[in-house]
Amino acid sequence: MPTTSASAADLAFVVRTIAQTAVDNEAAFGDLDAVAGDGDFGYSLARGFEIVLADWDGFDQSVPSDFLRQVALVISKRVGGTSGPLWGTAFLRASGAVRDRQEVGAADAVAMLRAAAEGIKARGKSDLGDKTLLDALIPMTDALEACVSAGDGPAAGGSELAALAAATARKAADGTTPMQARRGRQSYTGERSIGSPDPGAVAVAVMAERVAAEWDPRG
Amino acid sequence: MPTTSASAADLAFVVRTIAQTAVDNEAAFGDLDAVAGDGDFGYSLARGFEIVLADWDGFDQSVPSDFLRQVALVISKRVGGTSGPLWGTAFLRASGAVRDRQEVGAADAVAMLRAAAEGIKARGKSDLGDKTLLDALIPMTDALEACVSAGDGPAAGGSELAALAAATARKAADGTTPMQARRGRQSYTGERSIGSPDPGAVAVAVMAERVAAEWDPRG
Amino acid sequence: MKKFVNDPKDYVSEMLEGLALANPDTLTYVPEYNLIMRADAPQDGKVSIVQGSGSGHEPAHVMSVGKGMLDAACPGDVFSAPPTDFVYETVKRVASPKGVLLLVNNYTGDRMAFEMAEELSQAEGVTVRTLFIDDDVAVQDSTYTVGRRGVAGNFFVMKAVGAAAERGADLDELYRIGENVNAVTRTMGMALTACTPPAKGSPLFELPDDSVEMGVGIHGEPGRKREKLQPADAMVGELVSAVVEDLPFVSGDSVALMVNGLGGTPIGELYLVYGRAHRQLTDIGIEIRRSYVGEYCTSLDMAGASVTLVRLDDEISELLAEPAEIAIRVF
Amino acid sequence: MKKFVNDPKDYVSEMLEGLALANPDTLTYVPEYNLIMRADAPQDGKVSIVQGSGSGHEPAHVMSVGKGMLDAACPGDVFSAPPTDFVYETVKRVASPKGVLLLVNNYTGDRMAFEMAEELSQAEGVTVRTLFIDDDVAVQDSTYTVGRRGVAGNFFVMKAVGAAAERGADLDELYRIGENVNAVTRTMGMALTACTPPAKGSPLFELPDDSVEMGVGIHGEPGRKREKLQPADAMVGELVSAVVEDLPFVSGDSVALMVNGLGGTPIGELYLVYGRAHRQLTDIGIEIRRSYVGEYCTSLDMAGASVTLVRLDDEISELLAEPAEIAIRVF
Ligand SMILES: Nc1ncnc2c1ncn2[C@@H]1O[C@H](COP(=O)(O)OP(=O)(O)O)[C@@H](O)[C@H]1O
Ligand SMILES: Nc1ncnc2c1ncn2[C@@H]1O[C@H](COP(=O)(O)OP(=O)(O)O)[C@@H](O)[C@H]1O
Ligand SMILES: [Mg+2]
Ligand SMILES: [Mg+2]
Ligand SMILES: [Mg+2]
Ligand SMILES: [Mg+2]
Repeated sequence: MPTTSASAADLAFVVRTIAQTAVDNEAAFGDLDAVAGDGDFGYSLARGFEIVLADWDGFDQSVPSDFLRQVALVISKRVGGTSGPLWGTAFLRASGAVRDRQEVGAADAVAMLRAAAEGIKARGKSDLGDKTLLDALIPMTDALEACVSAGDGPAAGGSELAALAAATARKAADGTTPMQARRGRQSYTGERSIGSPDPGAVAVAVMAERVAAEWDPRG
Repeated sequence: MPTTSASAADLAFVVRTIAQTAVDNEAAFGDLDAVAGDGDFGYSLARGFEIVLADWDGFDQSVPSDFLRQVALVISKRVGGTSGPLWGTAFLRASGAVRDRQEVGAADAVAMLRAAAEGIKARGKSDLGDKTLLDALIPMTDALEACVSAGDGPAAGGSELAALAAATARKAADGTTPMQARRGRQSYTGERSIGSPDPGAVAVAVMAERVAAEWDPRG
Repeated sequence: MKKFVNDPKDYVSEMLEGLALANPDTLTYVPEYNLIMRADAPQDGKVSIVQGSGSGHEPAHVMSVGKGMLDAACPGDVFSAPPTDFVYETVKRVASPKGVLLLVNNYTGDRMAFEMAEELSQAEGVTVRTLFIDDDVAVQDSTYTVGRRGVAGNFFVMKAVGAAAERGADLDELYRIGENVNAVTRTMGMALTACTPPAKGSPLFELPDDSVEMGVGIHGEPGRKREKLQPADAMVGELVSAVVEDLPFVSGDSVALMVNGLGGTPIGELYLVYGRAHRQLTDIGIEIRRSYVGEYCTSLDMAGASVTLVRLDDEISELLAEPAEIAIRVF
Repeated sequence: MKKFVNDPKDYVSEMLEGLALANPDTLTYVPEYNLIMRADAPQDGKVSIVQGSGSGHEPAHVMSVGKGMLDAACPGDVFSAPPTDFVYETVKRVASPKGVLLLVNNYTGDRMAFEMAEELSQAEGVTVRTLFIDDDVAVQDSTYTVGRRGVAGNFFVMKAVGAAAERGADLDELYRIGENVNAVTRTMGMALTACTPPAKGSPLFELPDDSVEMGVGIHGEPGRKREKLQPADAMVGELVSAVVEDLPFVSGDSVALMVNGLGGTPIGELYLVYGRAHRQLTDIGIEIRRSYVGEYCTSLDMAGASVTLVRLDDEISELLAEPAEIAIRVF
């Protein structure tokens, strides 16, 4: 029976799934970026997250905050493009959000995501509506927060929360298609960025969907 | 009723037809040269002969030898590649072959063609069988010579001779297809020059065919 | 994809290795950070100058390291800003008592990586300033975007501050000079064909046989508009007009004119473009005092060209005329 | 065809006009004869050096005119030897009391045009010698052919005789030096794509997406064989081996190594090729003393590269190291 308390194992599973998704979708994410960007988004993410996977056994996973900081460091060191600073910052801020916690729960998950989004905003001088990954990340975080603070009992389990996150992120990512980019390389194309979804937002959705799909089968 | 005596008008007609054929076939001759050469044969010939056509009214055509020398000069000055020196030499030698003649006849035509072929041989250090324009020019000259010296009466008229030249040149040009080039740029390709006809030989055939086709309609 | 490439992931490192092997006396290569630096850097009496950006724009910037130009370049992967760490490690290695000037083309990823590295370096006591270059007139500046892009005009900034640094100018003076050059430099480019990043393996965008991309970015970003292929005179005319009107350059101005190849266009065509641009400018009373024809900032194998104008004053003219010794040489 | 071109017939003259406009102080252009010459040629105390060939190989040879290299270049149309007349008029204009050296790549058309021009010039009392260059190992010499072709290795002949001429060497001495350099210079190239002559408007030959032409000529002539596209290491390995085995170059030799781009291959790839070639040579004990990476002798927009080796002795090394001032510059 599911529980609302996400363990350190859940955190590791989520991070590992994000990393695996980035590696598996290198070509697909790259193609998305080629529509109005420069096609390297998939490559950049994959190069960083494949090192996260390779270094996996070397990470000290005993403290959630330390674990996330180590991942952030790998990304900052190895990922170039816009994604390096943005995703590195996201993981670093998530680490900060759970600094003193030995165990992380659903409320902590919301806090980590919120901190990550705020970090990206600050680093990228961007906000909701600029047609970036924030347009998937923020709605997803909002939905989780609403659910977690409303049903503050065992109403929603990890599996249900993951499914909610996935559905919200996908809808939000699809919603970036009619937007005009105002940040990132895509913004140079002006109105021609309209008509295709933002690669970063799609990546968030695909990662959330995979987390949801594999939450239970983990067994 | 045809006569074996080719007039200065016939000479002018032949030269003009050669020039017009070169200009009209720029693309076709270039494509032939692109198979195993560098594709510029049509361009080179056309650039020279279009000036021959443009300068036409300025040529002094009263003496055959002088007329041919003026054409040779235009070609030497304006045609590059291998074709400039070869075709320039050909016209210059043809001019030399009729130095003292005011009128030119069938025997003179043979002499001019023979002189042209010998000039090309000397300039190009080439001979029959090397897969060059000589492989059309020499058989054609041979056939004309045989016909002119055999029927030393009015048996063969200009029209018949032109038809003979055309048929011989075409057959000979087709016959270059299985040859391996031993001179010119094509020779660098070794065995890969086998299987396509020599552009220079084909050009000779096309020119001869056009002369034959337009000999009578001139009226 | 038809390229000289092994594993596409090794494309940048194998290129840098070749560059280092070809210049053993003058360049040092640090593979961990894609770092190409002058063998004699840092020098106590000279500000160190660093440029970084994505790879794929060669000879910018790795082949512009040498006396009179850059002290170091730290490229990222193809078309990707270098990781922050690469920049930070580079700054550490070329830190001079007179300081370090970072030259950065104005792209979000590059800005963030360099700003983060600048903060880290300053925290360790290195004097660093960062100058952003944004010469591309294809992109109209607006509050909704991150501003104009930096393209081939960066060459002139590099050259001018590089020359001034050799003369001993201090960091603030170099910053002033660099900003000054950037302020009078304008560029626009166009693509005849798309480029193919090695890791992608196919063209970055579709450009039909009869179309060109006017105002294309050096990462294949779409430009001002897609239009029909035209004779050279018409296309060059559009490029030159866009550049002239932007600053604007006016009758009486003295300029440097650069025709830059984007990678797949042979130099014969570039000289043809140069001739047309030159005539168009002199026709409107602009005097060309220095000319540059060749490849300075490319976009992999993209066929196309960009036109850059720099309005010259005495100071800029003098600095551009100074010698420089970089990897690109023809004899 | 996607090119910067107006009427294809004007391609060469518009390119030459651009070249002249970009170098007003140093070059003179005579449009009637496609002639690009040093503004200060001829000089009484110096043999004049002339190179001619078809166009489409830029920077060879029109952009190699200048102090320390050529006194004049007289190109023909794209891939066509210049008319005899162009060569003759060029020789007349640069005739020096010390004589004129003609450098000619070994092609039938070029040989004939230059031999005819040499005869004409000598008849008018000019001292002329003609040197043929034939460094391409792709073509095996045989009595049935006109011998090997001249390709990118011509750069080293130009550079060496150009430097010696500046020192005042006489015509026979220059001829000796040129022959000597040619004798120890070997090149082979390969095409990844075909080139498109402006006047033809379409690729000169068909090269499927998965195939390369090994040993291609600089006019797109077919090479030794057509083979499958492979990783760079394998293709570079073949080029280097063919060149090494031909002279042969052996362990202990000191060489200059040139990686020459054929027009459509960006310099980043050329450095990658250089790195692999460098390693392969040092692995077999060949020491690389001078390196050259870039475009020296192209084939319009063909993607591909050639590798040239020159076996160095003291005389050649010294001459190659001399300065030269030609149109191609990066600053
Ligand atoms: N300023 C920004 N703030 C937030 N996200 C951004 C910003 N700029 C770009 N992004 C995100 O990064 C993605 C592109 O990443 P990447 O391809 O690595 O960048 P680039 O190639 O432009 O340097 C975009 O799809 C967008 O989601
Ligand atoms: N040495 C030679 N002798 C006679 N004809 C030759 C010789 N070399 C080439 N040709 C002829 O010239 C034609 C090619 O002409 P062209 O394309 O102008 O030469 P290239 O481009 O090789 O300089 C060949 O098809 C052949 O008929
Ligand atoms: Mg991108
Ligand atoms: Mg030809
Ligand atoms: Mg990028
Ligand atoms: Mg030719």
